[in-house]
Amino acid sequence: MAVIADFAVQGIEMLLVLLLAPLLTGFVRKVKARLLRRQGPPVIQPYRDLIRLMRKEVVLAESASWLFRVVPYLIFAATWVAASLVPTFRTGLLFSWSADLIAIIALLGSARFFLALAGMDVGTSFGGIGSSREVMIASLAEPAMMMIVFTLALIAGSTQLSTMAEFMASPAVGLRVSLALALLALIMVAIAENGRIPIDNPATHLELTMVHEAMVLEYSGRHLALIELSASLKLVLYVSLIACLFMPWGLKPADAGMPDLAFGVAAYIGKLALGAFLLAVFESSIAKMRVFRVPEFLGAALMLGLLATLLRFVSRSF
Amino acid sequence: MTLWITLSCTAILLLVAVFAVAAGREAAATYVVYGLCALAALTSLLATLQHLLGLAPPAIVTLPLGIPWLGAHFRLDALSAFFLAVVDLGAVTASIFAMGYGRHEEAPLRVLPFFPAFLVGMSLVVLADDAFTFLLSWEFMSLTSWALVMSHHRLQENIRAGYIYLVMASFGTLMLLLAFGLLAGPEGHYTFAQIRAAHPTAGLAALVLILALTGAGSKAGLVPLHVWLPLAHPAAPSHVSALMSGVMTKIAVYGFVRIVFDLAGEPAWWWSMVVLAVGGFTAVMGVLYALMQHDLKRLLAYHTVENIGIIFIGLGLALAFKTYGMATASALALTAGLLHVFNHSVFKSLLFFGAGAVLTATGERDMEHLGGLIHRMPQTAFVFLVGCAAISALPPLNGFVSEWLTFQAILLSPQLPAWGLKLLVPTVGALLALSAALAAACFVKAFGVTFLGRARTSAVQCATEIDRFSLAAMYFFAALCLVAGVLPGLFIDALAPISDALVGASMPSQIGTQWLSIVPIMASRSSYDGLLVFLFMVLSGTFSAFAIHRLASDRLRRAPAWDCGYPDASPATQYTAGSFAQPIRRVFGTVVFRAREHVDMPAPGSMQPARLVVDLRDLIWDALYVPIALAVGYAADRLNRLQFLTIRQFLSLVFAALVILLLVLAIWP
Amino acid sequence: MTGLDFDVAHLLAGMLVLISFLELYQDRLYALLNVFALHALVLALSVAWQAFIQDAPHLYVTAALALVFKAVIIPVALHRIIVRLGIHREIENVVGVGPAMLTGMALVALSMVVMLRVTQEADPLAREDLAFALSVILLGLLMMVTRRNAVSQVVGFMSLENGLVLAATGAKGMPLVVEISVAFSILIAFIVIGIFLFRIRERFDTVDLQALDRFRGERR
Amino acid sequence: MRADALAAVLLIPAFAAALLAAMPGYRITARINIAAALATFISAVSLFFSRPQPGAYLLVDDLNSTFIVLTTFVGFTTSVFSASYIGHELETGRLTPTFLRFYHAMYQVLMFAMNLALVANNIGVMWVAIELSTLTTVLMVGIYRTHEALEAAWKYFILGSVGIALALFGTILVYMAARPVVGEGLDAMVWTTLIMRAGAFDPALLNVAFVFLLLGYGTKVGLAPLHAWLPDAHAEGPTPISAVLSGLLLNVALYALLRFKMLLAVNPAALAPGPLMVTLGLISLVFAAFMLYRRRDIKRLFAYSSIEHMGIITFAFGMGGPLANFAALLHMTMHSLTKSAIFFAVGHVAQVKGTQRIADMGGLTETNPALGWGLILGVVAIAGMPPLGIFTSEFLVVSSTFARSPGLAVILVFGILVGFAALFLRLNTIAFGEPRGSTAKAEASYVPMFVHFALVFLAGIYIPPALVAWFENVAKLLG
Repeated sequence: MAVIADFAVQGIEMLLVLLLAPLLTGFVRKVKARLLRRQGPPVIQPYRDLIRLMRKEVVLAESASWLFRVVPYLIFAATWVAASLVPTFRTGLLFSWSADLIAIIALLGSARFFLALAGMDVGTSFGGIGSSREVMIASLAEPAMMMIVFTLALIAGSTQLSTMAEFMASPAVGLRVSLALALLALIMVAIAENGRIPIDNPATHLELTMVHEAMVLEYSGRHLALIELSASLKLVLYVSLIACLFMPWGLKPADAGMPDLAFGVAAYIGKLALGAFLLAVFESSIAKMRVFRVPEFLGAALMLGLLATLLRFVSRSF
Repeated sequence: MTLWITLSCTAILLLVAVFAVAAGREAAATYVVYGLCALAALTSLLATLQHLLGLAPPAIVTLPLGIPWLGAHFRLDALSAFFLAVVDLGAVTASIFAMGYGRHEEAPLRVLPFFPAFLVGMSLVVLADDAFTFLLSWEFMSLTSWALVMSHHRLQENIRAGYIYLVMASFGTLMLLLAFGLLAGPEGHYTFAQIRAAHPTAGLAALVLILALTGAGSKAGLVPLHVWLPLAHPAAPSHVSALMSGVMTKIAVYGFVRIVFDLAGEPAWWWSMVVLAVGGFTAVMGVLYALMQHDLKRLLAYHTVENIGIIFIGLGLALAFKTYGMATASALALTAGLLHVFNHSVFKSLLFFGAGAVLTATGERDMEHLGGLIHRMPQTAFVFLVGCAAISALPPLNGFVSEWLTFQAILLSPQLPAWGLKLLVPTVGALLALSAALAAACFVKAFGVTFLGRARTSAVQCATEIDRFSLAAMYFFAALCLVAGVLPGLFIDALAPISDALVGASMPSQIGTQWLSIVPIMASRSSYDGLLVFLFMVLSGTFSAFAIHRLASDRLRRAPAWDCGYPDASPATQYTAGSFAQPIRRVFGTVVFRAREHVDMPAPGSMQPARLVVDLRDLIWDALYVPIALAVGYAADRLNRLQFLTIRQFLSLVFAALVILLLVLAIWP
Repeated sequence: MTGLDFDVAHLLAGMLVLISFLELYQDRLYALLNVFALHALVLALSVAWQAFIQDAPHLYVTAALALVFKAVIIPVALHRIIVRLGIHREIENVVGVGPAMLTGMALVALSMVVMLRVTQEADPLAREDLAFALSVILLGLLMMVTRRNAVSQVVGFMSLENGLVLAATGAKGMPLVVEISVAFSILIAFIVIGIFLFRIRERFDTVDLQALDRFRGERR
Repeated sequence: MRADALAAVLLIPAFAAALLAAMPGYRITARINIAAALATFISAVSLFFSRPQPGAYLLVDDLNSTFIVLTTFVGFTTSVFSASYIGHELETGRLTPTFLRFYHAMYQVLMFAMNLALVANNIGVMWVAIELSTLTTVLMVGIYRTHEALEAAWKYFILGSVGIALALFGTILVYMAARPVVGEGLDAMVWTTLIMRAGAFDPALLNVAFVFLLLGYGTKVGLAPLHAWLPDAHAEGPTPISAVLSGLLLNVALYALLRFKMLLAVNPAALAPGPLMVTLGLISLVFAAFMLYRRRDIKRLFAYSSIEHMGIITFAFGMGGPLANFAALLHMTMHSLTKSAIFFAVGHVAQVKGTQRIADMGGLTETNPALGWGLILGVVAIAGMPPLGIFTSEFLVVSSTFARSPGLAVILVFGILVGFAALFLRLNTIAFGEPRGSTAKAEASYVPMFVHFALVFLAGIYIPPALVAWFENVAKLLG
């Protein structure tokens, strides 16, 4: 019985992130538009786009191989699994032990791996540009992320997200320098990973600046839909990751009852909204940087992460 | 009993080598020789596995060979059984691969006899139980592999590769010889049993560690002793490259483990720091070198260097924990390292097989001349992709598991009392993460440029799929990558006796855990379930595909590439390996390789194309090896003048010697 | 033995050393050959004396050998060669006579030191004798080293052998095998040198070793 | 019967020499040469089974029994090789029949001299024998009568006879040292008596004696800086002689040196000969190793490698101790087998390519596979790689040394490594790459070469117990 309930919760959680993802993207767009004094598309516009794309036929380049057609599903699967393993409104999910934070990062890594391959598959110069820039960014962002994980794991004594979240909620945490550094680094990494300004601009097709868009340039129809969906899933994942690690309030334990869970969901949605808002504000307040300044940005993140890891030993909270 | 079986297998292999000398010219020889190799290796593999999984006690055999009063001692314990299994697994698959691949060999007599001998050398190193037998097999291994490297001797670069390889190999052997000299003492207690019994002093043990690190490291390819590796591995025929990269470097790891963990006595506090630092440095340097490479096989060879670094990080951690008596943590780190030994041997061999297939199909090793092979050789492309994903440590494949375990071990570092280690280990962790990310980048490049995109040369357009034997070998290893990725628990449990023997503890048994997940310490701390992740991905992928095709559209139309509206450009406009690596080269290369790019533009109106020239410098080579070569040359020139003296001058040399000796006598107390 | 025996033996041995110095001093080939003949003569005398005081008759043979071969035949033959090959008469030294002499002194001192370290049990005659013999040997070597001309080098070698004979005869009761071998060796040495001079004459105009050295080992 | 075997070892070569000197005709003389060498070898082997009592002049004991058999064996194989080699020389006209007759006679004289030096129980006789061997080899080195040959022979002759003279002086000194103890006359030169009484000898005199013997016989061993004659003599003489020189004569000289080292080892008051030998050995090793790099002539290359190995052996004997001594003895045996085999190969290579310049050879494994791989095998063996005998000895030397005096071992390893690199640098040019020079097929018998390699390989895997027992006894005596 309990198992079935757990299954149910896990399923709800998966569906929740899946459904919320386009909404979040749309919300960010909306807020940005408003900040720019524009009307902007409605919040549910991404849903419409996705459905439209799904319905369209796929126009496949002649030089595309089977890999090109498999990749969207792979990316979607990997991202979705990763996203569904992050505690959103409740810790101790049924399958949370099946992969810890490192594994989640690795899952995202494999998604990126195949996306970059897809970018090179058709054999156009744009795809190449996108892939090479993407892997360059990743090669710095992933270690930075790893350092953040180290910091948190060393503090929480675990890489298991549920355990970490519970620990972060407990008073044992206190206020630490390394945590602050880690948060800063995490935000920087999140921005880079999701291809937001100032690293990349999701809404441009300007060859000199684009990274992600250049990779998916040849995609169309349902493939493109899946890729867009996984992109917004990724955004949700990162926001909820930051949420569950640094704003663990309202995160319900495994044995919580229905009303608690409902409250938890509400809190979670609130956090998402807050994150999206902050993101929008941040994005519309700064300009995109040149591609070759990105390494400095991410190098800074990496250094921050390493610093956080090392400072962890000196910054005890009690 | 098992030991007898394995020994007789090596004897059979020796006979096969002799047979190959005799009958190498016949056409069928290739099949016969490699077939026999596969059979012998398979027998030995089964026997070894039965010994390893059956938790059999160590078996000992002494033959009246070698040094007369010593005899040749052989011992099969858990450690050697594991490495022997790695050797035999590689041997079986390589032999099967070669049954197809070897037919393209133009001078089979230069390969066939040495291949079985090479296998013999590797197996005997693992089985040896006294210093003499160990070094004899070790050097024999180097010798035979050198002969294999020289098999395509008409290319001057291969000769150079073989030369550097052999010199470095004998350097390593001499270092190990010195180490064993120390351990054996002046009376020459050469058997490992005696060495274990004798407890060396701290200073002695320290010297042994350094010698073992240089000796085994030069064979394993630790930076800066790696220079021979990227030259020699590509030069050999691909199935041999696979063995050298996938297996022989592991033999070097075995040597290091055997000496440092088993023979050299109690580790001192700084040992682990040295090993960790070297390992981290090696990992990052290896992958950076690889990123700058356009030669497919050389790129793979540099990745061997990287992975050896990762393995040594694991060993260093194990050493650190062992020093402070944290047995379980040490067991975790050691298991991580050894598991990576196995994993790397699998996917690196697989990748070299793939490279060999590409080489036979197109005759090209330079990626800049390849591209679009996924259309011509889809199956090779698939297995190669699996290998790339595995070596890039992507879940749910095996490479990820060992790296994950290593990370888990790193996360135990705060429990270490020593502050130096507390700070060093996370830094090494950062290096590990960096190298992992860069490796992924590098294999996007390798696979993307080689197999994806459009064909860059005509050589690719007429490429055809490789033969069945080769494909079988590659599929087998690809499957193994997946199995070891989704069911790591089985492999971890198999390694338990080793860590029990070496560090006095082992990881908790992984078989009992729910859903076959692996739990290094405790479930609340960290756990990973490759099987479940795999199932999840398969399910959600198929589910989404099914749903979309059903509910939405599954229509599809072929059309020219969009490419932002530019009409179809020539394949030359694709991103090349060089251009792909450019961003990373700008980030790291300017420091590490003094990378400089300069464009020389033709004069206005002239027709020749503008060129982008990138020059990289191998600082390690320039700083370390060039000076040595120059010094030797200088000394040789100076001394060579003595060849051209007159008789009278020679006489005066004799005269001087006499007078000096008499003076010595005169002033002798 | 009586003091007289000892003194005479000592005197002769000393004279040998002195004559070696004379050889070092010479700068004309003919004169060198004469001095060498004298060297051999004194050697013969000392050997004879040894034979007398040890009343070992077989040593007279050695003395005779030394007298005939070294004091007469070899100098004459070398004279012939010089004339036949028309070798220019004066000797090119590598180092000047002065330094050569000084080095010689040092060598004699060295040999004295080395030999006198020998404990007193060994009978004094033998000791002194060996000391002188050693100095003669060293001087002979010095001569070979400091002379460029083949003939003078051969002479140097001969005087070295003289030193050996001196030592051998000084060794009381040493079996005949040694003298024979010494004489034998001198003979062979001379013959072979003769052959070589002859062969060399076929090909070169001079016996100056530098002509040989021109075709040294590795052609470069 | 007993004494006969020993006598045969000496008399067969002597009579054969006289016979060959008298006989014309190439084929028949070559056959007789082989037959005589074979007979000598057989009678030497019979010494294994019945060892005669040591007499006043002759002696067979643990130390020399092995070397006698080794010498006669290599002498036999070399005569087989020389038969095919000299035939080619006649065709090319480098040798005339008269000189050939002379050559064969001299070959047997050389055999006689070396056997005599080995079995001599009298240090005077030993000296005579070694001098005889010197003179014969001088004549054979000069046999081609080219500028270079004459010069090499001349150089060899001068340096050799000076060395001989020094050795004689040393011998006299030993007698002088022995006389007060043993008494006048023959006994004071009989080695077996000397070794028994040596404890009471005057140490100072022994020291001086050893210095002279070290330099005298050391010249023949080819230790730097006394080595000058060796490379040229090897390079310019006929190749069989190079093989015998490297494989046997150096050993014989070293053997003589060992006898006297044993004398000093018995006498506690005498200075330990170890340091002297270690120094000379290391100098020779490192020097020769560096000299290998600039060699253009293949025979000179391997001549220098002989110097290198003599250095290693001398070093090992200098280190002393059961392990090092055993290793050194083993190394002597292995080196003479390997090096002579290498010279067999080199001789054929030089005949095939018509030159000795390394630069003019190339791709040998392509043009003459058997020859090329034979040469590779030889270099691999001489470079001390398993599973060949020299690896065993080098293993023992290095490992036993490092535990005792690391500094020396480091120099040793350095020298070995430098020499190793040099040898393979040259081997690459000779054996691999695009074929260069003439690609004629060699009509030659590879049997001697591969027989040697088989033995060396066997010794790398398994050493017969009898040999071990002898070597261990000797190692004890050597201290």
